[in-house]
Amino acid sequence: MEDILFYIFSAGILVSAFLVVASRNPVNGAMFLIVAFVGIAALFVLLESFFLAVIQVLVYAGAVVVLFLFVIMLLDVEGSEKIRPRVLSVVAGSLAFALMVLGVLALFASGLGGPEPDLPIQTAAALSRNFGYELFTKYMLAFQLIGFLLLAAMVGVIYISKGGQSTAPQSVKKGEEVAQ
Amino acid sequence: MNYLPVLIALIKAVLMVAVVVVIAAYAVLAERKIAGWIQGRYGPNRTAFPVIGYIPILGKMLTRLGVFQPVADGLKFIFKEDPIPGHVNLVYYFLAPCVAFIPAMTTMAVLPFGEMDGQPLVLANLDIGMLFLLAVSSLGVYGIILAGWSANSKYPFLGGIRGSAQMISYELAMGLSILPAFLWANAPGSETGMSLFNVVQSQDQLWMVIWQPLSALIFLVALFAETNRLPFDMPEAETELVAGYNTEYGSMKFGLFFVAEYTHIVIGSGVLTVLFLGGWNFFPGLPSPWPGGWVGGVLSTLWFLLKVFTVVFFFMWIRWTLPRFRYDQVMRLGWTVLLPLALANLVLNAIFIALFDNWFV
Amino acid sequence: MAFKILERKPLNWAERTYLPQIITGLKITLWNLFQKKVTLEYPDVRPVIPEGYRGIPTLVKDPKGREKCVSCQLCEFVCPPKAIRIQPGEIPEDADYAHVEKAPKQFDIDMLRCIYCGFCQEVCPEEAIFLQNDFSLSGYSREEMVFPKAKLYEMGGTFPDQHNKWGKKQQAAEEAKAHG
Amino acid sequence: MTGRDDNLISVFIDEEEFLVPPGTNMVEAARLAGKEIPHYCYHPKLSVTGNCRMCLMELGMPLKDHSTGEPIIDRRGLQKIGWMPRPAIACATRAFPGIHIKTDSELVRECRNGVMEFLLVNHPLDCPICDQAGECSLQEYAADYGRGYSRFVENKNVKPKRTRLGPRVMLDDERCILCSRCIRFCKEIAKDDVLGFVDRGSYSTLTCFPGKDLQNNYSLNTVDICPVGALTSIDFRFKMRVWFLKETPSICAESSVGVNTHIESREGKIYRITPRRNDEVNDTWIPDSGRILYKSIDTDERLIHYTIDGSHTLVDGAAKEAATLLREGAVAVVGSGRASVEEQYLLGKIASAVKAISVSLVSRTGDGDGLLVSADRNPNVRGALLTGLITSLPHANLGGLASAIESGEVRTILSFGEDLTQCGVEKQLLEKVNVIYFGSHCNETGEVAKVVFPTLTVFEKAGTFINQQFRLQKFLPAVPGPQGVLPDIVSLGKLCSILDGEAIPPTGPEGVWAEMNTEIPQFSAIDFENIPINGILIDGSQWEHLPFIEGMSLHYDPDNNRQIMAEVTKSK
Repeated sequence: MEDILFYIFSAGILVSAFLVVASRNPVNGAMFLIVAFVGIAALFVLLESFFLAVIQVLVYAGAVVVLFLFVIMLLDVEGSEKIRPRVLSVVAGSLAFALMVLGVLALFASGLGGPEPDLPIQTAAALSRNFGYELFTKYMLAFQLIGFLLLAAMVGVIYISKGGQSTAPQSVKKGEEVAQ
Repeated sequence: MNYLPVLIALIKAVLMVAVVVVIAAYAVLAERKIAGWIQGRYGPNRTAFPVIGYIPILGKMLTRLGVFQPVADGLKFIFKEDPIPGHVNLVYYFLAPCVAFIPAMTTMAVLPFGEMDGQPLVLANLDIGMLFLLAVSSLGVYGIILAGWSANSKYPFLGGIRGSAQMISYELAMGLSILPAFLWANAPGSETGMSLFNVVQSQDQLWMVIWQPLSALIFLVALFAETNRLPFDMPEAETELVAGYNTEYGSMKFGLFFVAEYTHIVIGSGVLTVLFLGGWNFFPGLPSPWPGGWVGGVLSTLWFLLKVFTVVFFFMWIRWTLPRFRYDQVMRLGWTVLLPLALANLVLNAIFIALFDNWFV
Repeated sequence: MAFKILERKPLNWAERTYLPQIITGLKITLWNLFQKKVTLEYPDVRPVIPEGYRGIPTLVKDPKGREKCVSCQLCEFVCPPKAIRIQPGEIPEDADYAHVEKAPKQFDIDMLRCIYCGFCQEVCPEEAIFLQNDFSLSGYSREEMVFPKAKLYEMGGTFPDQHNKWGKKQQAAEEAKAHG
Repeated sequence: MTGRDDNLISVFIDEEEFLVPPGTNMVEAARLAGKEIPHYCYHPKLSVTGNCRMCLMELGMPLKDHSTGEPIIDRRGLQKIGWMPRPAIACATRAFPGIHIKTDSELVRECRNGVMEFLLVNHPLDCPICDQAGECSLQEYAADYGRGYSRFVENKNVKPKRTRLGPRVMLDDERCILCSRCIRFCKEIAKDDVLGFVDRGSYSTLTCFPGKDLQNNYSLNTVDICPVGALTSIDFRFKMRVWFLKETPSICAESSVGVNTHIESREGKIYRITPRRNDEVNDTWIPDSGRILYKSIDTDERLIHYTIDGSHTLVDGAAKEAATLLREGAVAVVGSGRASVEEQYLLGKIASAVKAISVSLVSRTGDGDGLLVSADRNPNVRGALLTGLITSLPHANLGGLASAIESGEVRTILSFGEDLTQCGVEKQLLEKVNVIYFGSHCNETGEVAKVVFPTLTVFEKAGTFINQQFRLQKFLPAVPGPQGVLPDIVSLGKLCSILDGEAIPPTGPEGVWAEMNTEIPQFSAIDFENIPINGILIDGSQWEHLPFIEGMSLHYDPDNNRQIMAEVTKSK
């Protein structure tokens, strides 16, 4: 039963993930992204990791994709439909994919990524408590690093969205000159 | 495989959906009546039901109270012509009402509404019930976004954009505002977790609203925003945006949005009651007088419902008292007032609990 | 012109939260909740029509049953929405009221156009058109709502004539004949 | 003062100096100065009697020393004005150098108030039923000088209200203020002295002389000049209040005099025709017969469909069919003296395009009355000459055309508005040929016509006529024509452009005038938009040898006219 569900959900995730990339209409892409996220949440449920499942839906499906949609709607959809994949992005995408496959293979090769022994069955409440405890002690460094990575990404986005050079005070000055 | 538990669960679910939808329908009536009374009007008082309406005094009274109005409204939604504008995106246009409706209905699965012999009366007593509730209700925003976008018309679009921005903004404050409550409920050694039932049980002596008034206030405000109720009804804003995201909808599709909105209110009031108003606990400092067995279950449920209806009334009372915020005011309130306040509240509570834990216990 | 800039009084802390004001507002609406309702349940309960109310315009006859209108067409001229249509006609020389000479052959008021401004009543030199108390008219077709002369007289009825202008005129003519 | 014309003298109206021709009536002088002197009995085209006393004003003249003849100078160094102790009537005062008048002094106002009060003593309060209301001098001046209430407590005089003075004029004696304009008009202008006052004082009454009726062809002008509602037109009586009527400048098509008129209409319906003052043509008069011409436009006889062989079509279809018929050759064109200059020009273009065998015009004659109805009853024969449609004067009989049909010389006839059966061509003859008929009403020619173009009447279209003085006068559409009927210029233009191969036919008189400016030398400087309201004299000396049949009329003397024409030629 669980296996069947796993394959159904996995197939759903793969198909919708592919459609996210392949859709010409960005809104369709975003909607398939939600489907993919919900599917992943379902996989977490199958693993009895309810906390992760719910957080997956809450954060990704509930908030992140809403922001995506928000941005898509404010953009000129007609214009963005014309964007065709460039060589650079194709190459970069393939490279990233290759890296990821390599990393996973390396993990398995090193033996670190093998199936963990079954955890003792605990109540979910204790599980989520343990989850938090581990996150803030054992994996503290990784957690902080990811945090910095996200911060860097955010700063980069702000820089790019500002157009790289023009800053607000300058444009104000320009306006003043025009006014005079 | 034994199908009986599934069947029972199904029957329970259908029953609960039916009850909540009826409550939502009468919430619509209550809204109209309260709006009327506050404005010196009568509200709906004409709709009569063929047989019952002719009973000498009772029928007349029920008619004057508008008790049959929701029936007429529902029939109207079903039988009205259903126009579909020519230039909508059909897939999302049809999808949007469902997407708005389903999460609203799903959230009720984890909401406990009573207690019987120490066991919760709830469809699914999840340990992470609160998180589930937040997760599912956060999906409701897609209904508004898709409705606004697919209608291919400017007012719904603006409504959709505003609604999505508002819901994201207040979700944060909402999530942060309930954490102190859970922090206190999860006293050292207790196994409360994120279970809504356990939260209620932890309030048997003291309601959380008395202990955590700031959290309760932030949660209340965020709840208003999340349910798009009047001081925050950015997506609809009928004075500015015609009817906001559902401008292009008619008939039962509009009805779905409508029912979803009021279901949100009812469920939201339930959550507020569970988290801060002590659920079905009698009064602060007083032990619950509910006897054992199903009588106790019914009584606790009724007591719970009474609290919920009070909160629903409060929702409506606020709606017909306060004017709508401007969009930038909504954003400023969310990001620069509620969010820092909720954060500070959380941090201070955490520090206090840590100190309390280490030094006094 | 001298003017004074009034500084807005700074809000204190409690006022800046708006909460006291909100509570005041809630008190007011709660109080209103239990007040007597002011709605008039219209078709069952009719409002009291005040003196000088401007309802539908009608034609009136004098106490002797003579139509007062002499079709001077001033109302037609003054009518802002052009709701009044008059076709003037001559009173034959052998008629009872031959001394009036002129009477409307046709007098139509399009009640769908009428805006109940009362200009016609005000301008009428013969006090032949009066706005009555009726304020709600309905019909099944546009043609039906164009009220002809007969209907206007039927609705208008008879009004006392304070001046008796034409009566005096007739009397004077008869006296002059007597003097011969 | 510079630029003073020696012919003008200076008069002082309310202490302002104005230059006027010597002998100007002071009412007119004040009008030139932009001041209104109220009056009832005075009329610029009638003799002065001065019996209404409304135009009282203060009169003064510069003083001279009787003994020396030296001007008396006052302290300001100006010549002293000797004001007459009593007011004088303006209408009987003529301008002389240095005359001073006050039109708005305290005394003058008091006089007018008094005159108004006396006039209103017996005047009935009839305005609601009075046809004059809205254009009534008494109403107007009562608003300016009336006291608002009556001090007269006795009964008003009762007089007959419905007296028929003639077939077209009704008298309401109560309203009459005894100004005598009508009497003077009949005597001086119409030369039909039938009206007079009888009885005395309050009993004075206007009446016809025993055994006579006011039935001359100008009787309705008395209604126009009556300052109050005493004389009313039986035709217009109680039909419509004047404030609803829209005035459209037009030209009377009755005869070649070209009387200037106003067509007064409301919502597409004509209610009356009134004269328009043009001191070069008709002064302020119009014959009664010209006032009823509009009655024919709204009848069942109107042609309202473009037809080919009796079946309805659109104007383009009719034009194509007509062009096919005309291209076959052997065409005779019958133009009309009732068509406008523009239509005649386009007709001429068609005639030359199809190389018409003959172009003729039908003449209409009657007796001229020496006033405003001339012997030539076609309003626009001279237009046909100017546009080159015809070169000689028209005949009443088209016998030549009839014989040409019989001999088979003519196979197609294009008739513009003329019923050929009325001028010597039998219906049976017409059936032998193809007839293309332009006309506004049904007649026998229209019945046999293969192609029929409905046309508009002079009240429904814009255009110009050239009258007996070679005066070009324009008329504008007062009411819309029947639905679907295009202006004649458009249908002729469409036909013309098919025959010529021109792409864009004219849509209105402006387009035709743009063409005529280059084609016709006399029209070279004329623009339809800017034709003055009083018309413009055209150089017609080229045709002065032709034996026009008009005799003398109000401002037209055939001999004198030749001299005027010669002057017009010289001045160009």
